Amino acid sequence: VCSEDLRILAQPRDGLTLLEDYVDEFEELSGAGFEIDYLNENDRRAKSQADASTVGSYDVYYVDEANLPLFASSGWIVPLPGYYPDEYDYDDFDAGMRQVATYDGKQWFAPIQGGGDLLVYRTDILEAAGIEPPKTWDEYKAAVEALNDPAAGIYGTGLRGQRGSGANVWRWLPLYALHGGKWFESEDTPINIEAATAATQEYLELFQYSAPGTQTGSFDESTGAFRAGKIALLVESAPLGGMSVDAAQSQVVDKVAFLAPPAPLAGSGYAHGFAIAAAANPTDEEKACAGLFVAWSTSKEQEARRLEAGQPGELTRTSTYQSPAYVEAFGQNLADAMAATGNHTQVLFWQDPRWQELGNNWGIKLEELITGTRTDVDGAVKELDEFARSL
Amino acid sequence: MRPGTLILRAVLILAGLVVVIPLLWTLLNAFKTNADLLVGTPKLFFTPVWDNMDYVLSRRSVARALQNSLIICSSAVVIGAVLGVPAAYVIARIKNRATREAQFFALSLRFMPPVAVAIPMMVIWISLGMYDSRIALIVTYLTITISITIWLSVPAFERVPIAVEEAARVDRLGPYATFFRVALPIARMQVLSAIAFSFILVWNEFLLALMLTTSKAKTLPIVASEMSQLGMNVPWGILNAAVVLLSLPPLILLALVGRGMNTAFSKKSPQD
Amino acid sequence: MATVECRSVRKSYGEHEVISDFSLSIEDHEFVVFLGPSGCGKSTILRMVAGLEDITGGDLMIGGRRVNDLDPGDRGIAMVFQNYALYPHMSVRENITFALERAGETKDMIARRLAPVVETLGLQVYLNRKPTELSGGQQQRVAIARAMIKTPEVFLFDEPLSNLDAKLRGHLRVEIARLHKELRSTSIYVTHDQLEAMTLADRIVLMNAGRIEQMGTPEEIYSRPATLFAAGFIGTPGMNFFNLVASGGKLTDGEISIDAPFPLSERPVTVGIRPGAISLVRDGMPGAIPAIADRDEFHGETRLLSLTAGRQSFMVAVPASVRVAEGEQVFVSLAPDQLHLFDTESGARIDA
Amino acid sequence: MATVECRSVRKSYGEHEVISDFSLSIEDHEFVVFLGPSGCGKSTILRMVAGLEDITGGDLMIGGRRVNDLDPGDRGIAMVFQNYALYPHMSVRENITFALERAGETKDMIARRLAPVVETLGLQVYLNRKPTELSGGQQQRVAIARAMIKTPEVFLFDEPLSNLDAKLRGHLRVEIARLHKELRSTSIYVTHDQLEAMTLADRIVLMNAGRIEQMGTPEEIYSRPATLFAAGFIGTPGMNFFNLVASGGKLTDGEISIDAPFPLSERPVTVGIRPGAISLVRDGMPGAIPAIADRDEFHGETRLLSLTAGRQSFMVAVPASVRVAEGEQVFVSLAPDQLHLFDTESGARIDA
Amino acid sequence: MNRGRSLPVVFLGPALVVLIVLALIPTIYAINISLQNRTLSAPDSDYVWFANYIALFSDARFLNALWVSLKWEVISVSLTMITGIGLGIAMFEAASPRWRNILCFLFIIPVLLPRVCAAFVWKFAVHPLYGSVTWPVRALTGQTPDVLASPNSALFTVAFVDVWQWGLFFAVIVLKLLESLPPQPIEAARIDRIKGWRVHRYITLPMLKLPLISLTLVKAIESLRSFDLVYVMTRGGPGISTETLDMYAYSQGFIEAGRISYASSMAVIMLVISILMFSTIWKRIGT
Ligand SMILES: Nc1ncnc2c1ncn2[C@@H]1O[C@H](COP(=O)(O)OP(=O)(O)OP(=O)(O)O)[C@@H](O)[C@H]1O
Ligand SMILES: Nc1ncnc2c1ncn2[C@@H]1O[C@H](COP(=O)(O)OP(=O)(O)OP(=O)(O)O)[C@@H](O)[C@H]1O
Ligand SMILES: [Mg+2]
Ligand SMILES: [Mg+2]
Repeated sequence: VCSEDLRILAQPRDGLTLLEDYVDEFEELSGAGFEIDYLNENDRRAKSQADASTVGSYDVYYVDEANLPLFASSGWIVPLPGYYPDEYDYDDFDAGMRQVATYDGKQWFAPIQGGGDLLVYRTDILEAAGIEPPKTWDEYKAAVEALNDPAAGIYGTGLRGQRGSGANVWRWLPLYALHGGKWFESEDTPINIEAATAATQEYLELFQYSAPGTQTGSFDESTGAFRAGKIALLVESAPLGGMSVDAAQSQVVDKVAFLAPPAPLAGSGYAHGFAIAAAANPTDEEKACAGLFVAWSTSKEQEARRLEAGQPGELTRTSTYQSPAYVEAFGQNLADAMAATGNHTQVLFWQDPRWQELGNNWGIKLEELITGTRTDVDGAVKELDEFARSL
Repeated sequence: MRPGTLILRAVLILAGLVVVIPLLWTLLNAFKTNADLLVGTPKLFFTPVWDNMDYVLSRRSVARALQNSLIICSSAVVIGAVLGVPAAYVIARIKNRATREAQFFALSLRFMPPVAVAIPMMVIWISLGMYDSRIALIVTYLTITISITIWLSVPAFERVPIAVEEAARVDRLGPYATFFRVALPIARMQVLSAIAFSFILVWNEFLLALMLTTSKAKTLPIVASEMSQLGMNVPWGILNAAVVLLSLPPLILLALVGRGMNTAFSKKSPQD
Repeated sequence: MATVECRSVRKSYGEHEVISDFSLSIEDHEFVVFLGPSGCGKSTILRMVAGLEDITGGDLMIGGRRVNDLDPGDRGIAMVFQNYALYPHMSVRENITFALERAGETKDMIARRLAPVVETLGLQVYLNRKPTELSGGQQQRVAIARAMIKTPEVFLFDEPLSNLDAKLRGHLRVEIARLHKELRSTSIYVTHDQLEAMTLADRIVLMNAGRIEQMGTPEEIYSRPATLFAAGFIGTPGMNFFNLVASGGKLTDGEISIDAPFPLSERPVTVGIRPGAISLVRDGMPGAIPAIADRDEFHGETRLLSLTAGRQSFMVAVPASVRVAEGEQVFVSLAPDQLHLFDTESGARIDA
Repeated sequence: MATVECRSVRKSYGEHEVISDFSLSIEDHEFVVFLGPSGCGKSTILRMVAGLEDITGGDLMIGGRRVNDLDPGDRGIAMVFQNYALYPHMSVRENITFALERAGETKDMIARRLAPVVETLGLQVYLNRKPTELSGGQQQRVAIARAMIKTPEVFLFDEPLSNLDAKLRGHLRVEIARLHKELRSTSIYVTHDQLEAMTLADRIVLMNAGRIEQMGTPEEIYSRPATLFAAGFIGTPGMNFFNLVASGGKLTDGEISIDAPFPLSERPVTVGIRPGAISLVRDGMPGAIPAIADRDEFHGETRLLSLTAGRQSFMVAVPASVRVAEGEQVFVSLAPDQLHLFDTESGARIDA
Repeated sequence: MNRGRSLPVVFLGPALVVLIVLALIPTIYAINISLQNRTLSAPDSDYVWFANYIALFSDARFLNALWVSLKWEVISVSLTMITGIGLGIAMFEAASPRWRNILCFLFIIPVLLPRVCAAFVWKFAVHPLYGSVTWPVRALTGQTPDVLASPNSALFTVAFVDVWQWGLFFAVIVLKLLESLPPQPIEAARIDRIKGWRVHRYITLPMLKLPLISLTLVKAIESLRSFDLVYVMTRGGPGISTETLDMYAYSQGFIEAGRISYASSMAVIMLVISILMFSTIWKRIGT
């Protein structure tokens, strides 16, 4: 199928490192090898944008929920159907992720990683305080407040403060949705001002109980704090689940349990995956080759290998979550939670090329509010509204 | 000893520690697991693991990037020196308006924000069909190496006594031979450190390398970017290992030209 | 043949003319010293001869050939610089042989020529040292060796001893004289130290403000200075000057009066006399001039008295054994044949 | 009271002892000159007196007070440095008044003290210039002005004239002498130029290798040098030395032989005689020594002949009018009363 | 006299030609882009002439970045110079030659580290939960200080790392400068009853005025490229309180919006301001 080695621009992941070990397998399958260049998330985004808009030197791009609309609408990538071999069973991917990979009614990438949110909590702390694992948002808030005990080095929760559509805004999105917020319901109402205000206030209130470092931190800081045993409970992206039961990464392995996000909070769906580049694959044949790579690299076999290698954060297929191997590796509790959380997952951000600009803009304001550089929530929301209108 | 001296010594020791401790700490951290790293009380004693180093060293990209970095930086530095050192000599020896302007022009190249240069350079190299080639990066880096070499070598040549060059002329040396046989050898230590400094600047260059390479010509700082993230995590252990790896070449360079580096910025001439 | 000839040589830096119309002819084997106060243009001329400085106008001939446009290396000269200008990155040996190597001499040849030079200057033990590891005097000898080995037709020295201390200066002065006696190369030597000039020169070219003030053997210049400037510049301690008026066979300022050595028309003259040509005499000697002693300086063999007679102050050299108290009155007499007369206005010497 | 007294002062740099057991007492108003070859420790002692160098052992008293541990600024001294050490970034006026300003003197006071100093040294027109815009001599005067304005009890000079040319050096030497006569401050002056030492000093301290070789007035040292070293060091041109053996009222080396000035036991002696104490005589004079002329140097008033007699080479100062051809044979006689005898081994003077 | 007249041209010519070509082309290109409305996502663009520049001056983030850049220049340059001069003098006064060598060697190391590395080293060191620098505070007070979270301390923390790299390096240079001074004026000052730090205040530093000014100039130029440091440590945050001009231009051009024309116009403004500022200073110290 392939005549030349494929070049892929990606973000470093254990799963991809593992994938590289099987380059021979792909070569046998397709007739060509592949080579992956890695950059960290921000550099990858900057680089892939610049590359796609100019040289087009990569056959496969790593795209994520945030830049899918931009890549798709700019014609930098091509939709999967037609180039994604049927035998790889696209529909087996987690429903939430598939939803994220959809733009303008088409499927654009095969997820490598993604999911919704999990409620992760410390069994020992909750037990000691006699608090039941929260099922609802109100219970959750009460638990956070009750368990916050800085003097003992335990903080109620962990949030993300760092600016960015994928950072602080990401954790704020479920609250916005909770208060009924939507993006661009019509031309005149780009955002729901009341919902945004309420969500922001609630987010800021919760931040009182958030561990230090998270005010300017993101996923890494809050989950790090949790894994270091500083946090009682939090709602975070699903990969935290697997990480927190990995002894190499966590100090609280035996003291954690998992639940779906407390109702009626929605999980903030996200997904990263491989998409076929348009510029570097002008012919159908080349597109087919790239498509084969996308499919092969996200296949069930690869998932099984990842699972075996203990990489729970990079599983994307429902069949995997339900497999006995998964339960054996991570316990029934996490398997159940993962299965349950899919129903909560939604696309909460604005699926549009301008989302990043909008999200980042809001991220800055949100960060200013969190760090106390500014205090006027109303003003900030109004500015967001104005900015959204200007887009 | 006067109390003032004691205080000054304390300050100096403190400053020395501020250099040493973070570096040793980083070295130490390169051998810790994340679990040993992410603890409230920093651990001095732990079971060292080679995993981080192994991860860094076993990456295919690291070996290639190391090779690229070495080739690209040394080429840019060598060409920059070949062009810049003679130019600095002329600027140092012939004092007129033109050379003064040339000197300032060389300095002013440092004003160009890399953000502004990146896109044009990208387009130029694409249209020349040389995008993602070592040559493209070498040529781009020439602005940095030439201008820094000129800037720091001018004082080195100014310190060569004119009389020695005149003696050389009396010894039948033409201007070229005077430069190569007399001026350059006399100023060599300081010129070397100027060149070393330009090496360090390009060795650490990030933005242009990010924009002008994809894989073939990728340099080490780009690989460091790769290692500053793994999944959704910052892999601190690996990152520390990468810092150690990336810092080694400049430190080796320091050890090699340390003496010259010391004198590069002093004003003493070799004949004082 | 290694004569050096300057024919109306001129030098300007931009607008500023430093040397104007300088003519001088130096014979083969001659040792010429350029002497003059700082800034008078000595180095400039030397550097023009060497080819280190462009010649603005006129002709420079070396060995009868016009060399105005020749490179320094092609003029058959060797130069010893004021601060040695050794190559700091080369060993003493390399410093000395560098020019020969450049000229493509064989190793053998170089070794053969190096030996006597090193021997003459006593540099054997230093051959492998770097210049920074030598004392000033040793460095100077290396500089001379470097010039010597080229067996140049013309040797140029630009104040080669001025950076050394008095003792060493005296020592190397003798050495340079000896060397010239051996090698007999035409030499031009620039200095502002008159003792160097007098002891070394076959001929002194006394310069002032870019012009030649007087030219001649040391004795000529010392005993018959052509101008007031020359008279004042040469001799330590310096010549005494009296501004007097010639009238009726006498030279007088109203208070003191001396016999004119030869008939003079009535006009202001400056009379010069060296401190050694004045002697203390007993009161009553005819022509004795009364003077008050201000101060005396012990110089070893002699003692230098500062005296005041009327409006004139002057110095007298007396044997060290003579003691004069401060404020004491003494009588002096001037040796009439040792009077130098100059026209006060033009400064020119007046002869009988 | 501003006497200076060193009591067994010692100074070591690490292991290396530079000054050992140096004792000297300087009276009020005295002008003492430290004279000695380079590296003998002159500067070191001066700097210990100034407080710029720690004292390793012994006591230093200024005005009767032990000052070993006093800061330089508190010792009531002022110092003039070899290369002036002016503050290059300050104008001449600021250079001179800086110390007073920092000491918190009023503007008025400073102006009043500045005026006479500036007047004395003739610095009025330069007050607003920077040091780099002055000639060496002018800079030196500023350095002296800076010291003077502090009206110190002790003036220290470290080779203040050595960077100047001969003419200027002579001029400033006189000026310093005049100044000392006016101010009468106790002064210590370091130099290796014997002319400076002889003309300025009330008392010369002749040093060698960290010890005092001889101490006395210039005349004493010149006419009765206590050691071989002192004899050789003082006097230009230097003393001639003959290594002879005393035997039977004669001093001889087998080829030449002179009468001993006083009876001596048989032993090797070194005879010193100054070039001026040797005279050319006609052949046949009793005691005349035949010698061959090697070379002569014209020195103005005199001419210095290098002669060789048997194994001995020596210099003779003759009047400039005497001409001797190279290689000519001459006869010399030594003035017996001007012979200096030294024990060849110990170098100590032998007196009758 | 005739041999080698060509040297100035042969030596200076190629370097200048290469530099001019390499500098001019991107600059002209950048100016050209800045007059258009190019974005990365749209292939077409039109000339909008000065619209980008006009827009800049009503862009609060740009004005903020301008202000932050100015603050950054002042803080980083002055702290670097103070540290450099202070430690330089301290070494001069209180360290033996042996110690001077050791300290000089140490003080040069930080500037050799890639800025990204230096940033990571310190970012981790001041981490509120795991940092080694913050640990004593944690251990003693139980507080978890997050210096990168507050606008003021964030800028100063980044500046600290900058000073760690450059200030220590400058200390070495200042020491070398001090050592190259003639000792006599300092001794003369001691005799003039000037003691301690006043010697430096009144004598040595004024004597070193010119080299110190040119050091300041060099630092000011290097401070313009604070991008890597800010990028790693704060990404311009918290809020936009450490977002310098080049950081903002990079975000606009590549991270957030891909508005390369807009970013280019910012870069052009930076270029113009710095050339104007530095050439006046350069002319000033040249005379
Ligand atoms: N490059 C130059 N530009 C302008 N004027 C110069 C230059 N070089 C020398 N001069 C001037 O030419 C004159 C003669 O200088 P020169 O160096 O020949 O003097 P000198 O007699 O050697 O003095 P010294 O004894 O101080 O060395 C001086 O007035 C000097 O100012
Ligand atoms: N800082 C030092 N460390 C070690 N030895 C020193 C130091 N300073 C001076 N000396 C030694 O002390 C001795 C005396 O030095 P000093 O400077 O007093 O000599 P000097 O008589 O002033 O000579 P000169 O006439 O050359 O100035 C010399 O042998 C010198 O090498
Ligand atoms: Mg000269
Ligand atoms: Mg001395």
